[in-house]
Amino acid sequence: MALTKEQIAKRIAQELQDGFYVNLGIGIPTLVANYIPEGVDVVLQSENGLLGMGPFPYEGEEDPDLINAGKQTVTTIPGSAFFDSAMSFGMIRAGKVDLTVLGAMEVADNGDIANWKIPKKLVKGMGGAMDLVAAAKNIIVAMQHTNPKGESKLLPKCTLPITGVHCIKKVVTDLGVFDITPEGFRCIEYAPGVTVDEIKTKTLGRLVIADDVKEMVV
Amino acid sequence: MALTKEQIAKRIAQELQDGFYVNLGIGIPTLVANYIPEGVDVVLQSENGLLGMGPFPYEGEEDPDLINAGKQTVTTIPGSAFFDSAMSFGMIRAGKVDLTVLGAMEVADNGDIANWKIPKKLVKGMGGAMDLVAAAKNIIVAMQHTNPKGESKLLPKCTLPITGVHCIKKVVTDLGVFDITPEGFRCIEYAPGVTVDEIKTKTLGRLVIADDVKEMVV
Amino acid sequence: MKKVVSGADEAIHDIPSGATLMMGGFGLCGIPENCIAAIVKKGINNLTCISNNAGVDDFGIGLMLHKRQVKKMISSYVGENAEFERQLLSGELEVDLIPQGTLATRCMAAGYGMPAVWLLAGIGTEVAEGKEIRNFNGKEYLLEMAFDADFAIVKAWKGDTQGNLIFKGTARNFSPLMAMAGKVTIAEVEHLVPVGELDPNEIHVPGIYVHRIFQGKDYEKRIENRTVRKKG
Amino acid sequence: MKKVVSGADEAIHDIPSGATLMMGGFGLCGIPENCIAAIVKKGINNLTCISNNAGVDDFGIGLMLHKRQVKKMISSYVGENAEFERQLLSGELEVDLIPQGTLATRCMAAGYGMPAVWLLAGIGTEVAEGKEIRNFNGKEYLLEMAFDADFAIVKAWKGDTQGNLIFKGTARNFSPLMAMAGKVTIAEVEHLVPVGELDPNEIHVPGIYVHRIFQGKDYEKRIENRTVRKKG
Repeated sequence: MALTKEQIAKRIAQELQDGFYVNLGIGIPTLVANYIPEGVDVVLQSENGLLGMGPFPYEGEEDPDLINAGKQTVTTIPGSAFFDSAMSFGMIRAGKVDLTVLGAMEVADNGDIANWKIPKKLVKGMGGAMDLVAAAKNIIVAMQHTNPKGESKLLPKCTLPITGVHCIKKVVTDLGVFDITPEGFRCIEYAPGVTVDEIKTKTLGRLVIADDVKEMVV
Repeated sequence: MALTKEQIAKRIAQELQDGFYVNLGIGIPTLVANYIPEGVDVVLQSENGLLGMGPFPYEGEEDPDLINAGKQTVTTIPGSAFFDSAMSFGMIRAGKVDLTVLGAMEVADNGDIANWKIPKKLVKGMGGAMDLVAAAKNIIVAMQHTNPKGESKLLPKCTLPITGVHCIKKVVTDLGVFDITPEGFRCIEYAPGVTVDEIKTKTLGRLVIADDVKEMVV
Repeated sequence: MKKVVSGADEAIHDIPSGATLMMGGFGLCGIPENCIAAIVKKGINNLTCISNNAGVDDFGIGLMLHKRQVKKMISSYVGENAEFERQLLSGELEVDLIPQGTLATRCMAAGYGMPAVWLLAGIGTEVAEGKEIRNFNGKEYLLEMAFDADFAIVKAWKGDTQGNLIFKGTARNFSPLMAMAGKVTIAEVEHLVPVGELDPNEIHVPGIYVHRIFQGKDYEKRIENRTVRKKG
Repeated sequence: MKKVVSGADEAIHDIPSGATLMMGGFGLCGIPENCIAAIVKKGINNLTCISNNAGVDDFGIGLMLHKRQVKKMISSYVGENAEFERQLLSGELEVDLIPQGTLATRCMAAGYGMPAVWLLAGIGTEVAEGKEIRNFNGKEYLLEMAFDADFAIVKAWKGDTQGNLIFKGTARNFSPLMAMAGKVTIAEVEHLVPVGELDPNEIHVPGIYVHRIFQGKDYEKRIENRTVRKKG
């Protein structure tokens, strides 16, 4: 069985290490915050100017002056700090954020990512995505393995306008976990109930199966 | 009679306009703060990170965390703000400071200034002087007309290593007030008791006497 | 030091049609509501707006778009606005989409007197087209120019009569950077206080950068994406 | 998040001889007294110090100079120090004098991930020698490189266990910029408080930039140039 969005988020949460500063993008990445392992202390960065983002507020406690980069109302945890957008992207650019988790439309087997534009349809803009992928030292993509038409999103080359080059380190999809290596996507885990053959069928980019590939624990 | 240092400062204070943000250098420029005309509201900037510098503290009220760029203990006035050194020079560079008053060793008739280094003697460093002269939109030099040997400090060309090029707009010395113009130093005022001939004798750079030259009022 | 003006109408009275405006805010958070209303009322047009977002259909810069006052938007994300989409597709509106950090840093550069900055974002993408690229220490950077805005318009939480500003929460975002970058900077504040009331250690934008300031009123502070959890 | 260390000795324990250090402070104002004492005690040498000033003979970085721990000073003004002068004239000490705003901005560039900046200061002077010059909008600018420091050592007024820092008065100066620029940043603070005690709107340096923090002690806070007026 392919993973649910929540399970993808849960698997990515296993990558978190104590002391990490983490930026979570919109969509599945946002859910990662719900699965931070016990005993692991991470600080969430929101690129609109907040370190120490907490959970969504209780109903009636929303503060219009306190939102995340997805414009959702949020809260802060003790030890948080606010700053302007230049400092926010400054710390991203300077490599101070340990891990960035982003959604994607396409990922190429060389680590390129496309997640901001579909030509001919309306362009909404790249927001902070191009800054994040250009500068973050460790980027994991969280996405479905295939698009709604069933086509692979793990490609030999992005077909959509790219957001950044050679920047993705790891991809977690509903089918498995893939490191980006010089040989292409290296499958190190498959989802429970998913076969390596299914992954091979649904992956268009170069794919290698790790010798010690194993079933994902989520 | 040539002006005293206090009189030079007092004359420069006449250049202050209501609402000016002003940076005063070390030496005679510092004295300008004592002669701000009645009804003229200026804010003093100190490039170590303070807007709204007040007078020296009363004895016993010195705060080691509150100094000016000359490392003197100072106070703040209501409405002051502290900031870091990058923002401080940022506002200088962006032309937000209306007037800068500096001392000088030499000024050339094209507006070059030398005030940071005497070769073969110890070099103490330029501090913020190079930033100020490169960026300030309106710079007045306050200095003695001649050096201790009696040699003119208003020159056709600086002989010392320069601090900045084509940047000085006006010079106030113990002998007079001089605008820097394409024709060189333009004497617009002479000190009480000083003759235009004395100024001519003691000025090595190109000098023109304004048609409406008049005695300084201090 | 006569920076305090009576309100938004006076603050924006001399903004001409065709001006370039920086407008603070992220989404609908921290936007200068009073000034936007006054600009809509004044009816100037052909404006170029540098703002991270373009508001929603009936709030924020969306109100200016609705009146067709905007010729060009320079933003990082504009995806919340049907009227925007219509004008863009019909060719009535130009849009220059740039990465969010680049937008912020090009504002900062202007306020810090830096003519241009070297930035990573967009290398290898269409954003890099036509731009100078240089390798520093093994990484490629784009040369991005400082913005040049006639007016910066921001909303702060607190301000004093000298123009010192303090922002609250994530309503800070681009506003301090823009306040420092404008040739003329206009600040509307939720709380206008006498000089001396703000702690000089806590100022986000020193008054030297602010030319006009006024006590704002009737803030709606609309929430774009209300997200809550249940108690218990 | 285990950033709190026992004191200066632990904070600086792994600084090797030959390291490049940024050290906050302007004159003697806001200098990291505890760390300087620990570095003197540890006896490492061949250090490169990026610091606006070099202390005085018997205080601040002057103490490190006295022990001949410094190979090179990168400063804007060093004129308060006879031992400094002696070592410079004898060739024991290298010194790189750069304009103060350039020093500050090269620190900021490092903390903001910008490899280089275009700055006005020094155009037409010996500071410009060998540097790239470019004309933007009719003015000439020098290309100045971001600093690359192994350690940044600063003193803050207040800090929390997460590393968030707040500075007081003009003791702020270069310290926030350096704190953001160091590969490893060490902060000594006058008041170390639990997380949650500092207002998140008032933080000057967010904890993400700070790797080690400790409660400082026995601050002398020497005044370099005591200037007072008489009462009455």
